[in-house]
Amino acid sequence: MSVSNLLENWSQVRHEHPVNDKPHDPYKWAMAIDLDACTGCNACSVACYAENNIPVVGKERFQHGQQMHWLRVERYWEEDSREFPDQGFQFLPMMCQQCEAAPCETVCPVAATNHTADGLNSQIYNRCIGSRYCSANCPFKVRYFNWYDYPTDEMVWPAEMTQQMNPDVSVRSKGVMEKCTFCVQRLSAAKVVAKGEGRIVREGEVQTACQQSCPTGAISFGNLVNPESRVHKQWAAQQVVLDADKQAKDEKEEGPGLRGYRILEELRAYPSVMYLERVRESAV
Amino acid sequence: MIDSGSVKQLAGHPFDRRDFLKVLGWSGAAVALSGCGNTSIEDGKETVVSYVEANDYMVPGIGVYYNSTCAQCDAGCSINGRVREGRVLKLEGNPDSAINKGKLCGLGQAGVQHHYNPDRVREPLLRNGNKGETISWDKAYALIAEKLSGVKGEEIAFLSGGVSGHLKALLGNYLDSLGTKNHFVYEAVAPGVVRAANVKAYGVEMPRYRFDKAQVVLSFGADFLGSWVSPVHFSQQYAQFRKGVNGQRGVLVQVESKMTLTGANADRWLAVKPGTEGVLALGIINALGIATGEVAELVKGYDRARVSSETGVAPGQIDKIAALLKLRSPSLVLAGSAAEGYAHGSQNAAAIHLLNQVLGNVGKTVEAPVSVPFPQMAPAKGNTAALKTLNDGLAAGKYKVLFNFAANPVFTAPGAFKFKDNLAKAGFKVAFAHYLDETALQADLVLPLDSAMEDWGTQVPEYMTEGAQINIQQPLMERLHANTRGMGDIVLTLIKQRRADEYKAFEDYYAYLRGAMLQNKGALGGGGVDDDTFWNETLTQGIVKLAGSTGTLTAHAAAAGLTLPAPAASDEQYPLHLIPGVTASLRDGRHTNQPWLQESPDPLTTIVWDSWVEVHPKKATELGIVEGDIVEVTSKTGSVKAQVYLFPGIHPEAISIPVGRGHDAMGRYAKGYGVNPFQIMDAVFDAATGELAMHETRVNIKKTGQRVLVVKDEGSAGALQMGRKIAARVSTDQVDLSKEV
Amino acid sequence: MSKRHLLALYGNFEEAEAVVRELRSATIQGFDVNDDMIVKSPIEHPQVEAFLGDKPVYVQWFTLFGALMGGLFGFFLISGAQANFYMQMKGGKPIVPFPPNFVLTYEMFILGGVFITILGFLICAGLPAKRSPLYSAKVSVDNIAILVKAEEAAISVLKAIFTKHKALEIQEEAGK
Amino acid sequence: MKDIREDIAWAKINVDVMKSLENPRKLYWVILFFALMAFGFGVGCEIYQYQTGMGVENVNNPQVWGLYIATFIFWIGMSHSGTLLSAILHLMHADWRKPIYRFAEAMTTFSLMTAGLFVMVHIGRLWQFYYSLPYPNDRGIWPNFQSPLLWDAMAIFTYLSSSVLFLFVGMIPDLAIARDTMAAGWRKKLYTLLALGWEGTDRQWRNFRVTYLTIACFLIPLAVSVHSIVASDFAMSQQPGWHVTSFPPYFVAGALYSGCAAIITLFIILRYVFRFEAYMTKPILKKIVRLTFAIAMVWTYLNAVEFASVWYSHDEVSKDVLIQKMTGTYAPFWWGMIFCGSVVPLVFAFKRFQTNIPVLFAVSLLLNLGMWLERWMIVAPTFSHGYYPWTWDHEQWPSLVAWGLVFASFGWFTLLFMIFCKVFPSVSMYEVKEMVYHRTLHLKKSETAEQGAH
Amino acid sequence: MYRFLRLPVLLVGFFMAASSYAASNSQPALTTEDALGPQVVQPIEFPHNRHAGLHDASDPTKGGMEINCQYCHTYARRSAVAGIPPLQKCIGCHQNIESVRNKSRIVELFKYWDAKKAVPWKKVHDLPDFVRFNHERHIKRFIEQQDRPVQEACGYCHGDVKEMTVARRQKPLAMGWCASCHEKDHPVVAEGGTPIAGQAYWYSFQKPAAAQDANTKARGPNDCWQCHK
Repeated sequence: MSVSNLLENWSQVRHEHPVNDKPHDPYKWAMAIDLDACTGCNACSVACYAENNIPVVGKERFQHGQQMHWLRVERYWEEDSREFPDQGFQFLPMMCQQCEAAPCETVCPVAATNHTADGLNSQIYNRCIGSRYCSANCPFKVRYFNWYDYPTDEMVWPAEMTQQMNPDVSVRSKGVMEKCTFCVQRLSAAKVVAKGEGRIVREGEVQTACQQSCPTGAISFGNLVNPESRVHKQWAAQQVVLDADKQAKDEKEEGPGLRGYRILEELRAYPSVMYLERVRESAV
Repeated sequence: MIDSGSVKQLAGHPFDRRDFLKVLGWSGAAVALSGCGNTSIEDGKETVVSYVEANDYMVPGIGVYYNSTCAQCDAGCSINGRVREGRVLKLEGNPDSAINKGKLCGLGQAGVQHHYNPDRVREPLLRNGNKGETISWDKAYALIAEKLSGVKGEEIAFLSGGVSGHLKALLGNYLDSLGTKNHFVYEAVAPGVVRAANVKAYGVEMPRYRFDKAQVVLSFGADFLGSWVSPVHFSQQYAQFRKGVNGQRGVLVQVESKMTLTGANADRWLAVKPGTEGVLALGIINALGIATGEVAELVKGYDRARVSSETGVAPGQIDKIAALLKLRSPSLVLAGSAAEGYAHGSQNAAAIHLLNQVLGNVGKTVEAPVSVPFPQMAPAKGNTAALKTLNDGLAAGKYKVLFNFAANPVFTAPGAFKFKDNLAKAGFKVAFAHYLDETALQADLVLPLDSAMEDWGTQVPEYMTEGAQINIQQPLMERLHANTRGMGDIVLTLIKQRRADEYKAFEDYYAYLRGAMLQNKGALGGGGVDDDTFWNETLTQGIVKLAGSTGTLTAHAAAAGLTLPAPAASDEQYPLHLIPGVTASLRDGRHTNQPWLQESPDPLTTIVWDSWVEVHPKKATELGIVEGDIVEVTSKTGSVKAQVYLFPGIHPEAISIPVGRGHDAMGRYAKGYGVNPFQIMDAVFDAATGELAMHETRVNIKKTGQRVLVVKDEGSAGALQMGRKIAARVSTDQVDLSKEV
Repeated sequence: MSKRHLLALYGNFEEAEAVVRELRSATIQGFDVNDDMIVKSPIEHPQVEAFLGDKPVYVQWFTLFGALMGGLFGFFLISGAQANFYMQMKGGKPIVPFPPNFVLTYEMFILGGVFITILGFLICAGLPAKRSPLYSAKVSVDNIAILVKAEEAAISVLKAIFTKHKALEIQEEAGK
Repeated sequence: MKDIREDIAWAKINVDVMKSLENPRKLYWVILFFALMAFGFGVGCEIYQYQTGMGVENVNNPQVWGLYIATFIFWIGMSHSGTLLSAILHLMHADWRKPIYRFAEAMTTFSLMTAGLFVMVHIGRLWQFYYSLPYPNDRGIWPNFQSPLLWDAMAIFTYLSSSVLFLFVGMIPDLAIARDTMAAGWRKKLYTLLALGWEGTDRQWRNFRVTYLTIACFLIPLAVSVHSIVASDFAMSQQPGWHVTSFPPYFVAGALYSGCAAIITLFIILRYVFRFEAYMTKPILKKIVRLTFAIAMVWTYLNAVEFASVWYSHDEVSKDVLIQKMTGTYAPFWWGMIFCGSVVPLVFAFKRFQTNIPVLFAVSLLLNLGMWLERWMIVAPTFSHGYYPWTWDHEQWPSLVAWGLVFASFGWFTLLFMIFCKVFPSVSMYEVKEMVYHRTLHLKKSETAEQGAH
Repeated sequence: MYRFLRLPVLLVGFFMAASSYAASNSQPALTTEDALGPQVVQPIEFPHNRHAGLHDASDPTKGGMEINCQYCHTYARRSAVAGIPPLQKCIGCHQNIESVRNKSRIVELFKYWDAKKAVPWKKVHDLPDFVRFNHERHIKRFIEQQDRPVQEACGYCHGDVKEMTVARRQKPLAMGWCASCHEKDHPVVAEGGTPIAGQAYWYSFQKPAAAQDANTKARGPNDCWQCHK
């Protein structure tokens, strides 16, 4: 009874969710990625392919920019016209930032992408009609559209290869948008176990596929509202606040001496992924 | 017979897992196809997955994990395979392994695509003209016996990649039974020269490196984060090294002519003129000014000005590095493939080792290795010198029967070897193969192998940490194709042809393996437990950890005999060095047909599915080349055509083409993508070891006038962030790392 | 009392006006000028309304009603749907947000207005209508028609008036 | 020259217009044939796309919108001038609109229908389109009312249904004429049905007038809201180059502009095909041309304003997008748009071209091309130059299928429009009569006044 | 005036009625409530009524044996997937029940057993592939924590199986139907203060303190990702 629900809960449904006045409890999944530890080896990306049934599109479609990597490793070198990138490259694993005020959510005409109680940006494949507005409005461009029907494509999923598919993750057919889910199937499984035992998910109990594979442990993932979690400690140590478009630490004149930052923070999307700046030795 | 698996949560419970490994009702298993499969409530359309008999732990919908060993490279990472409804879904690292500690690289994870690859060989094939004819295994074995009869031992050759463990022992026995000593262990990209140089300098082939203890790492072209020796392990040490102690972050300086993944992560990346790594090492010793005696004498001539002009490194930079090395100790100096890939590679490596010794790192960050107490199981290390010997033998028509296992020399031998032509001179060629690769296509008999996810085995890694270990490889699922066989089983059958009595007790390789392990139970740490418990425990762990025997480390790098040649004169006709790029995911090209690896962008260039020629932008401007131009790269041996990628991470006097692509066989995901730089490689060898000098090939490049769009992940902004704060960087003096979590 | 219809056609507007004026002023037994006379014209003549006297038009009340109902319905449908069990939450936004709902309310306001106006028009203009017993296609060309209905007794009087004003044509309903 | 001759007989008006329902010139059939061919090609493309996936449009992951959205805006925009002529000018009592507003209103309706098709063509899972409709269902969920796309759907539905009703209501008296004149047959039955028994009684006319006026009043804010909502699809997002305050007026101006240009094109075609020279006169054409010129200048101004506002804002990212438009991948198209949209209409400033039909025809086509390019330049450059440089400018050029569907949409529109003009009177007969009548009255009055002065 | 009663008026009335109904009733009535799904033909006609039905004291050959659902469907409480009991389970009992040994379906059963072949049972309650329904959670919630009778709890979705021979779908299993239960007020804590639904979600308008109160009621989880994968 929606109208009665509306009238009953009028003041609540006028609150902004989930930032400010509705804090997360008991979960808020978040990440911290240490760019100084990231070596750009691509293990996370492959793990993501394996875990999430991501199609390999092949050369021609990759050329058309139709690749599907939910997690891409970007590399930069801004060398100001120096002859060599003599301070190395900078690698950056980029996946859905699970924004708290996600620009993609508001624009989907069929509400296929919504905010969850755990602070994730859910993408419901079977609800998607493929208007692609979410991707158009994503500042990070981390949403990937199924331009072709990959499950029926012999080059992409030959019969033998389909046996590798993860049964916990939908295989997306043509015409739907997809993106990184923070391995929500693993989160659900962990929550089911925890719920059965009447507790919340413990730190370290659940890992995302990328985090699990990362040889240098650059990716940490966990429950931001759990003070025991590494992610919580990292965010706290770096003084990065979730629902802020400017961090107080950056306002200080002498510089914070901290390296936590979020990408395109000024857009007020409140990403759930904090990056730690890559460090370079000043002595050489 | 009880053989038991290794279920994480059910350790130690013996059970019959055959049924579990069986693929169950795949068509009905719950892979969800949104919009494609079942999209509404359906009744009575699908069949439920059900068992005849089920053990307690077999619960539909819940994955079980088995421990095994990654076979994608020789590093010996332990893996943890997730199995559901009888299918292996995903490979993860085994947290109990000291080598990879629960982590796994992209190459390792792609192992499932090796297993499920649609282009695997499924039946034994016998050459009939240009076609392979399916024959039965019995026939195949009989044929081998027939071909071997009356052939002298020296007329038989066995070519293989690196092997270790019980397979190596069994194989050794088989070769023994054939009376041949011609076991050629060949790896296309292996640190052969460094091993030899290590023996000279440290007394061991491969010491244990302690990146985590070092404060400075000075690496001469060792791509330890990408493809060198044991990258997953080194990456973990690297992470600790970066974190440092009390916020004192480790500093990485990489010296090489073509940037590797490690170079891309360096605090300072120095592009030296190809082949002058040794000169720079001596220059740094000189700049350190702490050397005495004959070392000081040796480096005396290598003053700043000379070193700078020979290597192209700015004099100030040499001083800075020397100062840093002096200030922060211990450090670690490594010689890698960039240093060893020249005719004077051994000299380069010796110079670099000398620097390490001068800095006093030996014993601190270079430690004595540990080896397994069973020499017959220790890894047979592949190198390229073996291939040369084989090739010479083939050219002379010495061999009547040639076996080939886990090597693809037709693809990886330098073009100058003309290996394919020489191979044709061998009488009868047997290939044990997963795929019809280039070498298998030349064979007379192709025997299909089980994948690493179907086969039993043991493996001893070349590079071990925290004591010695024997890795167990066990099936994660039932055979995908009924007519493939494990290599161990094949060798066992073959050896039974020769020494039936000795081996008749072993029904199959599994029985052999189990017997052999149980025989040495005491030495393997299983003293005092009964056989089954020990065996189950072993399989559950996937690793047998041993104390092992520690080698002795010496520090006798010496100046004596160290002479670096004068910088090579410029070659008018072939002005550029060709540096074959070894990437972390493709290595020597044996896994190119795994689509995840093909579609993983190369970390440095972000190119996928294709080969490229890395050209420095300065050089490109000189030659009038832009990105996407197809150029013809010509060496004395041959030429290839490939697209150009302008890349600042390469010395202007060099170009680089990655190895691994350019297959003309190996199935749908490998064939026809890219070019194979091995084809144009000259046959130049390291003077001291006879190893192939991979970086010595000189080439020239010519525009062909064609241009293509480079298929890559980066956009038109390339590596620029256009003023946005995306991948940010901070220098150490602006940040306090000590307080970090 | 049965009434018969009579239709007269006029070529121009002044003649028709004169006829109407005369019919108004005359008192004819069995003919009520307000109820029994209909003027048909090929175009919308403002004068017709002028000489027929002010007749009220109610369409705008439909408009008002429709627009308000459309707006209210729109707003409550949307807000109610947003507040239902599956609150399809958008990060950083209230569950029932005003700005987007106003846009839709606005559209529904117009939609309701237009639809109900048309409905009102159909009701007020009596459309779809039964065709009147006497009709000439010339009305749709350029003639103005005056259709009267009267008792038998008045027919001849009316006919006379029509003829007097030079009716181009007079049609008569057959007697019953 | 007069807008229309006052001495034209009313009966002749009926005859001339009714003739258009019977026997147009041969060119009509030629146009119809080509329209049908184009449409058929598009149907083929759509079937292929439906079967294969949206990838055949050759758009890619960061650049998810392509020609379809651009063309969608184009068609929505084109619809606006119909409303301008039929509603705004109606309220202004500009009676020169009367001979031409009917086809303009039909253009509104059909271009909206074409635009609606592009929504279908664009979405990835057409078979699930019903998810976007707000109706109570067994899934217990609703579409997302926060999405500008849903506003779009709502606005277009409102606009389309209102326009159809407006068109129909305005046509009732003419349908009665057609009913009265047409010889017996299916068409007579059709007209009889649609005329709803209209006989031109005083009561009917009275209510008709109020209704027509009221709907005209609704249509004006509606039309403005429709295109500003389409602008919201872009302006409500936070992408650089889209998140622009001036977008709604810019879109509305662009819409009126392209609509007027289309009216000129169709004016010229109809005038020839249906021999409407006496009604669609050159003076009327001149008035539209002048109106178009004025709107062209407004549009040019708003274009400049967009640059100015970004320039003042110091928003580097938006600035980048604008600079990229002028100098990057899309530069030829952007300059083409400026040329077609701002330079070409200067021809209208010359009196001798204002009634030169071949010139006007060519110019109006160029204007439409320019306006189509404008829509493309709104959609595409942001994708290739957005916030995230890593995803800039992947190779993306519309495929044959995409072009085919765009091309086909013109066929589809022409097909509908031409069939409409053949089936229904495309010149409003009763209103032309009114126009003639009022002008005669006016003439008489001024003659009388002249005589009085003597 | 009669004209005002014509079609247009009816249309308005209909429109108003329909809209007010739709506006007040956003959870639509289900057209298929408690309608039976299609009859599925199984390889063996398994009589659920005989196994799970009520015991008939007067005639033990007729009534059921009141076997707990979970005796056979043992995976349901341990996994998201209910699965089907292994053949071993059937044989385990039936090898000792000589009286029915010669019935055709038991003969058939033993044929499978002898061939060591799994019985190809057909799925009866087959949700779409993109839906994740967790049996374990529902059993924990209703049977273990709230102590409801097993057949009642299973019956919420599976209907009155004890009355059936071969199981047949009795509930619509459509999304709106699932939601109609999830939106009901369920107690947040069981007796003894163990939280049942985990926690009061912040969006369900519960104050954190109230989550400890035995009288507090909460909705079932309503995130999209709760059930969709």
